[in-house]
Amino acid sequence: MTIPFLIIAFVTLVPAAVAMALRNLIHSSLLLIASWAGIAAFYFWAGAEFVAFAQVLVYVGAVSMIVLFAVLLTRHTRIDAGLAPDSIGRALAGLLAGGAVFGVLLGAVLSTPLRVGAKAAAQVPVKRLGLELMNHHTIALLAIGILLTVSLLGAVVLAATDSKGKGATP
Amino acid sequence: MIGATSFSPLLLAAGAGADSFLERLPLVIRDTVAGVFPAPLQWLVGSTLSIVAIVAIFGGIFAGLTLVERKMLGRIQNRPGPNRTGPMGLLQPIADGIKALTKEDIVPRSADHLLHYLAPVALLAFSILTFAVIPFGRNLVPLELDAAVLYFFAAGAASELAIFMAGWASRNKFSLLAAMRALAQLISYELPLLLSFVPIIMLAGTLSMTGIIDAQAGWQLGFIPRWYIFTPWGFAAFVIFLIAALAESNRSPFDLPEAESELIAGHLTEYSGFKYALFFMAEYFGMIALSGMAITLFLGGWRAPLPFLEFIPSYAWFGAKLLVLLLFFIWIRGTFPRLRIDQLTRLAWKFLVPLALVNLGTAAFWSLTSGWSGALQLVRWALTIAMVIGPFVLLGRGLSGTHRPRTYRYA
Amino acid sequence: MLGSGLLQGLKVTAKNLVGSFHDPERLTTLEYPEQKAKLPENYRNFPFLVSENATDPMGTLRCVGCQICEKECPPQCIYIEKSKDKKPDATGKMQVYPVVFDIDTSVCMSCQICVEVCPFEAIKMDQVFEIATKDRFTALLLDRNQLAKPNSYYHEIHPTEAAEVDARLLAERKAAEEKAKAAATPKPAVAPTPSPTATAPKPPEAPAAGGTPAP
Amino acid sequence: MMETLEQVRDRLLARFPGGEVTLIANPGPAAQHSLALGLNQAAAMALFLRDDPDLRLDYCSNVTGVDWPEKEIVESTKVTVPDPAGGPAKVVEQKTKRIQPGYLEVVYHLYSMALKHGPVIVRLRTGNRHDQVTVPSFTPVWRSCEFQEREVFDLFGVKFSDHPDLRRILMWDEFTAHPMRKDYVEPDDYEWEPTPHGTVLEKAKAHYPATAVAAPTAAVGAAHHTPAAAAVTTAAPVVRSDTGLETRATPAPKEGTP
Amino acid sequence: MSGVEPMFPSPSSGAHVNAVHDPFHGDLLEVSMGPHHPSTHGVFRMMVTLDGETIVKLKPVFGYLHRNHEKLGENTSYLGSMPYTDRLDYLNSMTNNWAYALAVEKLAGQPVPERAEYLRVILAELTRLLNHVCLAGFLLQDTGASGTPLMYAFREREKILDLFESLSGSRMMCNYQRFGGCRVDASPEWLAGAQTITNNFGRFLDEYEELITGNEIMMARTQGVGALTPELAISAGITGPMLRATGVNYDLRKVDAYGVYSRFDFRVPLGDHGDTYDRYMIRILEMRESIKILQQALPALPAGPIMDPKAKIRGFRPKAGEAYGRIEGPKGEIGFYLISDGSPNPYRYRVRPPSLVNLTVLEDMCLGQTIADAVIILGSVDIVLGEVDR
Repeated sequence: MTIPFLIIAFVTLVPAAVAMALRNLIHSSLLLIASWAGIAAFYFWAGAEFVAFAQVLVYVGAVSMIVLFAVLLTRHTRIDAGLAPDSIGRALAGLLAGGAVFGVLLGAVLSTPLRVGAKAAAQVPVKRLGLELMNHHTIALLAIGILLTVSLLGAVVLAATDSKGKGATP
Repeated sequence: MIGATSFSPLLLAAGAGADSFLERLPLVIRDTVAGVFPAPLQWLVGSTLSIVAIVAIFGGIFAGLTLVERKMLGRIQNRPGPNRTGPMGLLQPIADGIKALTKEDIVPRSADHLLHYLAPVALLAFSILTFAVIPFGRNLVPLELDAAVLYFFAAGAASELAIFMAGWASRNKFSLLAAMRALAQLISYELPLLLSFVPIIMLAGTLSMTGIIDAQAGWQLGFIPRWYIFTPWGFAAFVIFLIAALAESNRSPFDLPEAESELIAGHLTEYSGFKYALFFMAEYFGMIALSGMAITLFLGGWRAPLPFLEFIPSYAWFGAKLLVLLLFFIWIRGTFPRLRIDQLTRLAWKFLVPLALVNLGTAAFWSLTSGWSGALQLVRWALTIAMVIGPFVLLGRGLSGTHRPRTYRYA
Repeated sequence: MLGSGLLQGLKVTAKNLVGSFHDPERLTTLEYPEQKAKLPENYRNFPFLVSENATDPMGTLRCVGCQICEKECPPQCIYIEKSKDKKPDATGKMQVYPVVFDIDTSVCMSCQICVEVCPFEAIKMDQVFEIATKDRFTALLLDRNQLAKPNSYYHEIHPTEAAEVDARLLAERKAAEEKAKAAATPKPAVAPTPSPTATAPKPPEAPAAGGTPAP
Repeated sequence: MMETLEQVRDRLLARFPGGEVTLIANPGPAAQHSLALGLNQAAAMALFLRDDPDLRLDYCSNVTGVDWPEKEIVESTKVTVPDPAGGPAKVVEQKTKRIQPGYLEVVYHLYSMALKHGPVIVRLRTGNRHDQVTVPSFTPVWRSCEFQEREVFDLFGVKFSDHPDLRRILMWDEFTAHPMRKDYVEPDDYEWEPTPHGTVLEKAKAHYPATAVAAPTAAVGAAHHTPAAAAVTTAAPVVRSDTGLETRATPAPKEGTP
Repeated sequence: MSGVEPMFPSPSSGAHVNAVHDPFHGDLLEVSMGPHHPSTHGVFRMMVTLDGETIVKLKPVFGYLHRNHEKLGENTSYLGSMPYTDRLDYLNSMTNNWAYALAVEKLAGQPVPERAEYLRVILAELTRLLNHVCLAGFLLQDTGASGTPLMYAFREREKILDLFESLSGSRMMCNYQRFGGCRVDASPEWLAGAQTITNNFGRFLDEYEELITGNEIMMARTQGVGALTPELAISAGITGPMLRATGVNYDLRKVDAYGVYSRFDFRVPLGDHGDTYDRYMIRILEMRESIKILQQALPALPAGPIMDPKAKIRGFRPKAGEAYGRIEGPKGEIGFYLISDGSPNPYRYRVRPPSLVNLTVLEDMCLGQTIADAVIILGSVDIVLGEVDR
């Protein structure tokens, strides 16, 4: 367990936790984006540069925008909804659910044979990555491609009908 | 500037003037400085030396650029430009710097103080990060990354976040409008920017910068350099890249976020003093980085345009090309009015993105027919040019629609 | 073709950029403190009082305190107080003179109506424009001494206009002299000689008696 | 080209028997005579003037407010008085004083862009100058009257019925008086300028209590004035000291501004 | 009062709406553009209610520069008001002076000598060049060209202002016309200077059109923006280039043929769409027509007195009566309505401001456009606040 790994784990987990506690939605979404950057740092540390750059480009670049827009479009940027009084029953239910999820994760982690202490993964040049994708995983790649284009076209159609639907100006 | 970890000897043998003293100067400096420190620290010292060099040199270029811009805009507008501070106005950047430092930094009471403070810092950080991969000279590659081009755009993509933070934190109607415009503009121009250099990756076969520059080595017919800009699809991709670069760095026809005539200063309305100077610096750094990228991808990086000019050191060529591109940016700023936000996004989605996609096809055709020779060579060129001009004219007519200079009757 | 208009625009700005280095037409800035603009002769700024000569400005003021300019001035920025006694003016005729003649330059809009309505050519428009001061009240209220400037100065700034004015004043003084001589000579001869019909001079006329204006 | 004003008046009277249209002569050399319309049918008459095929006055160029206050007219009429003693009848000057009632007047200059002919000037007169000040608005007939009628309302106080948006246009909304009326008295505490005539000085001195003038507060450093100019302006800076500015009575904000 | 059904109701009357939640649009954002805003051509304020970027309601608010010019006119003599007319539309002092002089001459029946009439036409056309060049520069500044077209326009404007300075003594506050003629005669050198400037102006216009008129961005930003129908323009009393851009042929120089305009042949350009591009192009074409008039008037300037000998400078008391004189100013019809009661001061002194009346339809043109268009539409209306607020 080297020190950089600990730092990266800290950078990823703490913003996520603080994000949940904050009242201001904008602050919490920015902290969420910070934790995504933490995940990218983790990929970097693991030597997978390509995935790290992809993570930064996709998540910190684009998905963050979607999160912020979603927050802006829902009018309350500060959580001002009154919290229900905390009762024992609701606390118990929360603990139970959290414990169950933790159990399942712990089981999966322990059962997989991790070769702890293996030497660092070899530097995989992007060209080999590309060949690997196009030969063995072409079907998966094309499926994702089609899925993304369909969603893009869907968005465009929705936006188009929305503007037409506005109809008479006031 | 020479912290290249995996220093491949291949680079050395490439150019004829490769071993001239000036070429190896950066390496000599690095070795002498690193030599002073014990072995494990040498890599660290090399990196900090290159970081310090980048920030110093490009900080100086930023200062000089502000003066060159004001002087060139002045000359375009029939006036001399700043010439009161210093002999030819040369001390103007220093004067601006001092003014920015001494100006009071006003933060509106209702502003979101944390975000208001973080926005310029984040924007400048991301725009400086992009300088890590640009090859400034044969031996001046700060960081040798395999997926360098992807790293460049990953670092650039986060600047939208900073502009949104600036707009939102200022709690000012104009800033909010500007933040919305900035997001729309940056996101819709990210696509043509990326799509325009995909054909180059396809032909060069690699994502690393030095690989792309090597692919552009050599000369055709003795004196035309084998740069990508001299291929029809390359020229089209270069034009799309420049337009998208203008939009990404909020420069002239696309400076909607801080449109003076409508939104006063857009998302910069509530900034003053040094934070405003930081925004200014971040915009210029972004512009320099994007021009550096354009040079590497299309103009053969630090390669000399003519064989007998090889003796001039490579970083001098990079500087010359950078200067030409920056002057072109300033020239455009002095000439064109601003686009409206819906025309801007229509230009991106209905004109640049389809053109870039068609350009992919043209580049594919170009690489498949690379085997043709003799008479077929002309056919190949003619076909490629047709595949570039055709969609341009068709989409162009769709875009400009009814806008045509009109004739007037007289009573 | 889509981009042709934009390229034309770039061509024009390039022509101006290159032109500004060799064509004076395309670099029109005048760097003020070093290069001063040559003021046209008709240029007018704040008014000044004309005195016959520079040695004794207060003594030889042309102004006779008739207060026409005070009444006609649109923003009412002139303030005159007449003297009780009289003193001989340039032509020897006993005339009242202004004890206090203030112009409030913070109110005056240099519209030169006072010059137009003054029958004695006593007030003219100056060409001094570097008159910024720090004091907001008294420095802007110019009094008689600050306003008086000699006729020679008037010739300097408005040469052709000054020449005309002097010619006209000279003609009037000569006409008034003949009238005075004609009125003086017939006294001994009782028979009324027809007094020479001088051309109808401007209403309050000062008969000229010597004192040719200093050139 | 265009029929004379008399013909227009006769056609108007024929068309609107109930309305009154009188011709007002213009004694000056410009000879631009005008028509005074009765208020009850004014809007309908204006519509007629705009839509009539011969006139087609489709362009209302200018809307002006004029204030005619009460005027004491002294008429001297020559009356022949028979001499009671049977002597020759003497002609004697008799001065009869008559108070002409004041009224506010709105003058419209109408032109025709279609037929390109000259001004037909229409006048509307209010009952008096204080309570009967309502006049039918011509904005529904010509859109160009919208801002100009608001200005007449703002500066003269003529209320226009049927005007879509009758608010003050030049003065701020809380301003109560009508500045262009002849009997308007300007408040004497507006920004005070040291004009040399001091007419404003006396008015300002009368406004401030005598004590402020006697003890010159040193706010503006009144001491070092040259004696020559002092006579006129000594009091000026004293009164004009910063405290002077503060006492400027800003118009009291009314509760519940609309 | 019979409620007359308005042919052109003003779009959304009543005071400005504050930001309300509109069920269909969501939150409406009310932005106050002005009175301190970089592109409102002076102290002018637009209360704009926005749905996103499109304008839902726009209320112009002005009066910040109100000096009650008309009350001043009533307390000063006829001659005393002449320098104040320079301050009405402070870009075109010569045409303001001429309009006032024309009205007073009509009031008093004062003849004007030939040479003065020709001088007035020359100076009015030079002022028209000034004003249209200014507009072309400011309009481009509003669309975002960072100062370049404005500097070219001002380079030409300075030459004409130097002409005015050498003639009347002041660049912009000329105070040059008098009742019955002009104040200073034009010297031969001055006429030669005017001739060279007029000849070179055509070349500048060609270069300016090459930079702007074919520019795709400019066409995209202004064509179809702020369109105005001819019927609404006539009913709203719009005059000047803004009216002719909608296609209505109404130019006072042809209709009233005041002064000696009937002796020159010039044409009146008319537009078809009445949008911002047409208003810009009409002004450029009118500049070319003004050059044609100047080239005919300058050589034909007759000799003779410039002031009617019987005209009195002081103690000018026109007989009782009233008169309305109007001329075709660069911004539209500027008129003076004077009522005199025989005293040296006018009883009622009214200015008909083209800028104020042209503003009536600002809201009609801006509804449905974006906030960036509102700036250009206001620029193309070409208002000067000195004249709007008086």
